[in-house]
Amino acid sequence: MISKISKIPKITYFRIGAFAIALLFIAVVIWLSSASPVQVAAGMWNGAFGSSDRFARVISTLCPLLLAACGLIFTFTAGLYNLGIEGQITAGGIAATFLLRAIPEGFSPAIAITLAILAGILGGALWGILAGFLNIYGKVSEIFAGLGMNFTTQGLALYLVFGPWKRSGVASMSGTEPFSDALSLPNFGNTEFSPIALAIAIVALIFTTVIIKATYFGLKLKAVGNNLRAAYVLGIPAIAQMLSSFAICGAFAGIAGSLQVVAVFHRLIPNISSNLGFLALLVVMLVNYNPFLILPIAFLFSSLNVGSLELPLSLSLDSSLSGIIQGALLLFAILGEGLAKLTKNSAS
Amino acid sequence: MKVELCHISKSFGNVRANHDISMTVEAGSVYGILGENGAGKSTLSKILSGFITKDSGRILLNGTEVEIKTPADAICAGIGMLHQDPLDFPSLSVLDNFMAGRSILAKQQAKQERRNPVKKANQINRQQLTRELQQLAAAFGFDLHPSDRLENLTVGERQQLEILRLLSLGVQTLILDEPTTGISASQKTALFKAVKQLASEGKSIIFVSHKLEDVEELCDRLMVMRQGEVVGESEIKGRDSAELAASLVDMMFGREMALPAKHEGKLEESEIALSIHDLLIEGDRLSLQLDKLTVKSGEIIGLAGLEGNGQQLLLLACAGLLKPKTGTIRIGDLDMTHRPYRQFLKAGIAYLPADRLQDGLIRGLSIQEHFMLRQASSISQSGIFINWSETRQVTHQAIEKFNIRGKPASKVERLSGGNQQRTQISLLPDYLNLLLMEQPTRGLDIESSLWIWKQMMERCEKGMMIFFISSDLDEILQYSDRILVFSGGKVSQPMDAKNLSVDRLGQAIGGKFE
Amino acid sequence: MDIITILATAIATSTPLIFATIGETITERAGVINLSAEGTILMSAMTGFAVAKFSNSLILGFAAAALVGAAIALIVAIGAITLKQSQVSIGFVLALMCGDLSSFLGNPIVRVEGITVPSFKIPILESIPVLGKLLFQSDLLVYSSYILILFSWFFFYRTQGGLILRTVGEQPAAAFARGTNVVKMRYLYTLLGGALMGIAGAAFSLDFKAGWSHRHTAGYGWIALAIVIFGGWNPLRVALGTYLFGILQSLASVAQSAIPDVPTQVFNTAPFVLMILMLALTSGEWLDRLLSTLPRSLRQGILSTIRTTPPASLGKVFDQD
Amino acid sequence: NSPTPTTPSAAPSVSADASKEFKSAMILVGPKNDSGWNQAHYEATKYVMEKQTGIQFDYVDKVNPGDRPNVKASQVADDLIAKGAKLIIFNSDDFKDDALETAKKHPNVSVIHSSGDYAWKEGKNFKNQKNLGNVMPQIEYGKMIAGCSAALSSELGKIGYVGPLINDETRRLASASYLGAKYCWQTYRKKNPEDLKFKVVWIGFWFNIPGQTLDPTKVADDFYNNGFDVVMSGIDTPEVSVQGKKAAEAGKKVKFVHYDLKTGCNLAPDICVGVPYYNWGPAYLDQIKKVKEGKFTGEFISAEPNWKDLNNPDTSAVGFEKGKALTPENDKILTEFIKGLGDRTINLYKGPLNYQDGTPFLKEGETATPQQIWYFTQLLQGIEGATK
Ligand SMILES: Nc1ncnc2c1ncn2[C@@H]1O[C@H](COP(=O)(O)OP(=O)(O)OP(=O)(O)O)[C@@H](O)[C@H]1O
Ligand SMILES: Nc1ncnc2c1ncn2[C@@H]1O[C@H](COP(=O)(O)OP(=O)(O)OP(=O)(O)O)[C@@H](O)[C@H]1O
Ligand SMILES: [Mg+2]
Ligand SMILES: [Mg+2]
Repeated sequence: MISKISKIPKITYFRIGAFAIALLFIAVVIWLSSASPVQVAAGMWNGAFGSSDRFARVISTLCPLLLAACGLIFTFTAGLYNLGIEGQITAGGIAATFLLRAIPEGFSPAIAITLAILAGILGGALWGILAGFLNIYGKVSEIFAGLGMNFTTQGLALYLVFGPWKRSGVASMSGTEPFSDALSLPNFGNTEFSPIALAIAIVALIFTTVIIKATYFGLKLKAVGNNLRAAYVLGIPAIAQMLSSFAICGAFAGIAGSLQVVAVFHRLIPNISSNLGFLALLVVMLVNYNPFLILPIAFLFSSLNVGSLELPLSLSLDSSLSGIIQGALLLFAILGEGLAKLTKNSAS
Repeated sequence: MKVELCHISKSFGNVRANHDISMTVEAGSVYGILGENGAGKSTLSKILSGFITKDSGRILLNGTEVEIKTPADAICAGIGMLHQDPLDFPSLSVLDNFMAGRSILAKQQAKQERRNPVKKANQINRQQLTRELQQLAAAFGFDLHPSDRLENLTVGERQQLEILRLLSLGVQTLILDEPTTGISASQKTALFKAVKQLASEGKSIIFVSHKLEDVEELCDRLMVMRQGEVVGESEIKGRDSAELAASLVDMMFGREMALPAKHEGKLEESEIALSIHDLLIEGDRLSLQLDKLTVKSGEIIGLAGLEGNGQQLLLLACAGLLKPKTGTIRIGDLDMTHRPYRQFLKAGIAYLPADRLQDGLIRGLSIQEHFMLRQASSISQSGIFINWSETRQVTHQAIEKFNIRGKPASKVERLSGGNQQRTQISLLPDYLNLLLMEQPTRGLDIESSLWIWKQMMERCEKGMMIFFISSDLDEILQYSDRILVFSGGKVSQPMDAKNLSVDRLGQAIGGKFE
Repeated sequence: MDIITILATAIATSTPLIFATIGETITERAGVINLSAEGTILMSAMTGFAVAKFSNSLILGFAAAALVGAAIALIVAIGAITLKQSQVSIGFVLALMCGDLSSFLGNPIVRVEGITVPSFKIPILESIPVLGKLLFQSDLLVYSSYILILFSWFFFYRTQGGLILRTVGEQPAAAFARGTNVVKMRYLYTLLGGALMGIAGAAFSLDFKAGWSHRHTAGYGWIALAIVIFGGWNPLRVALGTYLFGILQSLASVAQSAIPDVPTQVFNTAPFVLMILMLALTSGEWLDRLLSTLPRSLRQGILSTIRTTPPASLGKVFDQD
Repeated sequence: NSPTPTTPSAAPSVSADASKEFKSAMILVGPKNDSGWNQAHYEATKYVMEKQTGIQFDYVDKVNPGDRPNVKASQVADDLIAKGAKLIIFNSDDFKDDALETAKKHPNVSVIHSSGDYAWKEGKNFKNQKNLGNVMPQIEYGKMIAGCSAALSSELGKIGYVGPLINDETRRLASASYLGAKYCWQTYRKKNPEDLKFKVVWIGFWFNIPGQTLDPTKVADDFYNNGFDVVMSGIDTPEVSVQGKKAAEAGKKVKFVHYDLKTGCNLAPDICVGVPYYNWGPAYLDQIKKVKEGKFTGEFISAEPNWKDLNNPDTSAVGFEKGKALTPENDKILTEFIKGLGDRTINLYKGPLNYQDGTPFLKEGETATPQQIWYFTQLLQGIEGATK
């Protein structure tokens, strides 16, 4: 019996412990706002899975989240902390909107939407490459370059929504003139679930997993991320690898942005990225850059996001609780990991 | 101040850096510590200066035992150390560097003397310190300007500043860890003058070096270390220079390694395959100048010298990893000088770094993944997807052939140093024109070393050239056809290995090659 | 609107950010990036306001905010210094999580009345012709921010403690060799920076925004991080950058009637574009190439004034055994 | 999946006899306690529930992309409808697409969009959606009174106006304020309209969204510090009053006119000139009754003030609450002005009036039609500030 237990790696205990402490922390926070954790859990469950409408919404949030997370897998594998993902999503959304606005009326919607997504890819990838250039040639840390570019992109979106692309007579946060119904991705029944968007996201996830796990490209990326110098000495074109990881991440983010336009909002709104990029960063850090775990965690996070809307509805609580849960899970996971390493080192 | 170290031991994991070391330094004397790379000299010095904590042993100052746990303790006890690699703040000014750490010491001292620590710390004043620095510099004939930024100074000047700083702290014991490695001849003269002056004032100096002539010139007594242990101790005054040098070389490098079979190449008729002209390479600390070198195919060139004297610069330049300032490097008819690194790889040049996990192998990747990477970066890369079965097979073969203790899935950082080196070697491309190796057999047992050299020599028979750096003189003498000796960025004429003795080579490395 | 008034408003309203940017500068100078600024400011703004309101004491409010800031910084310090995890990850998570926490816990005190820092004109100084109006007609918090700027500059470059702080972020190993307890110093300055960031939060909710609402100060934390880089980790330059940001914001409303074609929101982004350009210009090799035609002495002068280098060990783990 | 939601048993706002109650719900763009627009709406829900038993009036607040990224008002409406709501009220101009979408998606549910014009047959954007109605009180008259009170109270003749975003509605309100101010400046204070400075700064949205709008705190500060001694709020949140209070405490002689909420003066009563406010309760109650009786037809309701008793909570859709900073003599004058507006002896929408760029809005003697008032394409001449 004892020998059996000792076979479980020590780190597992730390992970379980971290998870338990995170739950405890969340319970305390809920209790501080004089609510019952059980009610909150039930409410959120109901909020996410209580009706087909809501479940559809979980899926429709899941799609861009998956795409952004897939993109981030590439940059994290290359050892880069792409905080600019929000901006890359926005850039994709702007590019897609640009294309849909430019397309003449009466154009085949299927082709128009396809082109819009392609434009999103292009826009996001360009934005990613720009961050890469700043990082590699400008020596600006990708963290701050990304952060700065997020705000800049936000400014661009605002400029467009309030300036050249504003609705006649109106200029508001509600965005540009909505596109005609034909120009949106078909939904499943009367819900917000777009099977095509989901298909794209799943394909992206499979693509990412295959590239990272089974191709020379993915391996080279990992080599660059783990030891830039040695990878270079071994003959791997390190700069090209880094730039392409930025470009791929941007491209995925761009798809996410264009889906936000063609499948969710049907227009450009200033906050088109909707914090999904940051959320994806949390997802990817929590799964420790392992593509196989992205789907369940992204699903959990998207359920939390959607489910939390029930809190103000039925419990008069603020829906920001979902962010607290997501953050706490990751924070304690990181601290637990560190503690595990520390005890291991001091033991040896 | 009389310094006594008694039975000091220190291990890093499996490495026994210091083992049961005892020594005594009389007040007013200069005590030399000699030893090959990795002998444990710096470790001993750092223990005395509180930078690392000893595992066991005692330290006595003027006969009383002291507890030295941190650098602050050491400075309070009057011990200061000039580190081997400059340990200062390049982005700060000379004056700031001079001042840094002073208040901590003041507080510590005040605590010991039970005075108000804040008052003492506040007594430090910029003008006053500027004056003190200038006076000290003048007294030793150093030319230092308080407002200069440190990064604009030479290594020698930085050392001078550090010494002045330590002296102004009232240090009675001064440890100098290889202070002569990166400095000019005139700076060395100034340094020696200062050291002698300090000794005459009654301070004790510990002088760590590899250089025989420096030790001879400066020290009153010395000890020689090898592999963490003391292998000899000797008085210097009054001994014959040549006889002393011979015995020291003998102690430093040891002779117990069995000599493997000598290389028997027929080099006379092969054509010149590598030529270097008017090369000037600028490194961080020193620049290397090499007027002319031609190498025939199949030839093995040993680069001898103590670490940090320019060997690595030449190696990196030949590998394409460092752009020379001037000069040309040609492989056959191909002028490689300004080509990108990948072209060097294509031209059949490979580099085998000494720091395996830093420059050669990738932490977090398995042996098999390294073979996949080799596959990916080779010119004949086949397809996008990883060919698992093929690479597994290749990896298995390599593990068997190179006798690597590990599985294909073992992460390289889990391998022992020797097996990491075997992995590095096993990853070399099959066909090479020039192989550049740093410390090729460091950490390997004799049998594996022989085996590796056998492999290398077979390759040389087919025309591959080798440049290699080794701190093991026997290895250099044994396998080189010709030897270049490096000292302070200068390179000796190529010496024929056949006509060279260990003694002669040792002396050349000590700087006596003209 | 006259320039002096605009500048005066900009300077006064930049005060909370001054506390945040100087705080972050101190932390980063010690070699630690506290990326949690955004969450820290929100959380401490909320707590500071709540405590001040219910205790009816401004001092307690500010103290509570400083405490919250230091507590969040403590998590960063434990994670980054002791547990040796990525500073960026921990800071980023905290930035997001504490923001949400402030919304969630602060729900009951949204837009309720509370107390604010009373205005206070400095008797003699206020009547100095231009300067008086520019600097000395606000409140004690604003004046203490001036003192903070000057003091931190003095501390950095004129005291032993400041020298130690800089050496710890520059070359911790060398600092250690000179007797500094690097780990202790890093903890100290991370907590101090966090506390100042907390005061920044309270400065919003107890003075400049006089109250609390959801995401009331959102964005300012990220801006603070950007300004620290823009200011090259030098308190005076950082303060200048902070004021520049404030002025840009004021100009946005002026520009609305002056150049009506540019949506005013675009001005909100200007500081970031500036920051990126500044960074790219000063850290890349472009500047060298640009200036390569100038004579050497001139070039050196320009480079040393424009170029900023981060503390050499910023974000790196130090192993002190 | 089952389309009927399972409500957690102990949820507080869903009462036990939920089935008997008529359920309506409101979607608020900002926080319910913003001391402004949203609070006025939120209080209307309480008014309705007080006046009429058997009505459950739910709400969801902060439905905007800053506070709830990736949440659309139409989604929230779907949720509320799934919980049984028979009437959905969208309270912001920004929700016009969501209101229409919801009305189309749920033909059996009545939808009211407060401030839009989709139900206005004579309007420009009529959508002919039977279950979608509009409610909008004629706040322009409240704004005229507010403008007048500001002009009466301003010693320097410098009035600042913190505007939200720029559209027909906000131009209408800013212009109405200016018309009131100009009239009273000229008529009662006997001064030259040229000497009246009336400046608008738009923050970009109805309330502050950091990083996306101008910070109203700062805009208000700028006004107070630059000699504007009366500042009018046109946004949902109380920055103008909060900053005014601070400026007054610092010794500046400043006053402000609030907006939206009857109790709006409370944050800084001593310097409050007054507040034009919405009284949504009666109109909503009326509509709810119609829905219950099946008589909801999706009208465009331009709810009027009760000129006889302007502050009557049950009959007047628009009111003006006078503040402490209104002097007794100004109070008298203002009362006279209100009377004039009520009996139509004062009609400020009467030519000649020019737009800001000099093109005529109303010719000599011409009176504005409801359409002209509703679709205000520019600010009026005399107002300083961006018009587009
Ligand atoms: N911090 C450390 N961690 C692990 N091993 C170490 C550490 N410092 C030194 N060693 C090992 O201890 C041994 C002695 O090193 P030390 O630096 O004392 O040698 P040295 O005599 O100064 O050599 P050199 O002449 O190259 O400076 C070496 O094998 C070295 O690799
Ligand atoms: N890639 C490089 N770029 C710039 N300078 C270098 C590079 N590699 C080495 N140097 C510098 O050149 C000097 C001489 O290097 P050398 O060839 O003697 O290396 P080494 O003997 O292996 O020394 P080390 O102990 O630093 O590894 C060293 O001071 C080193 O800092
Ligand atoms: Mg050494
Ligand atoms: Mg070396």
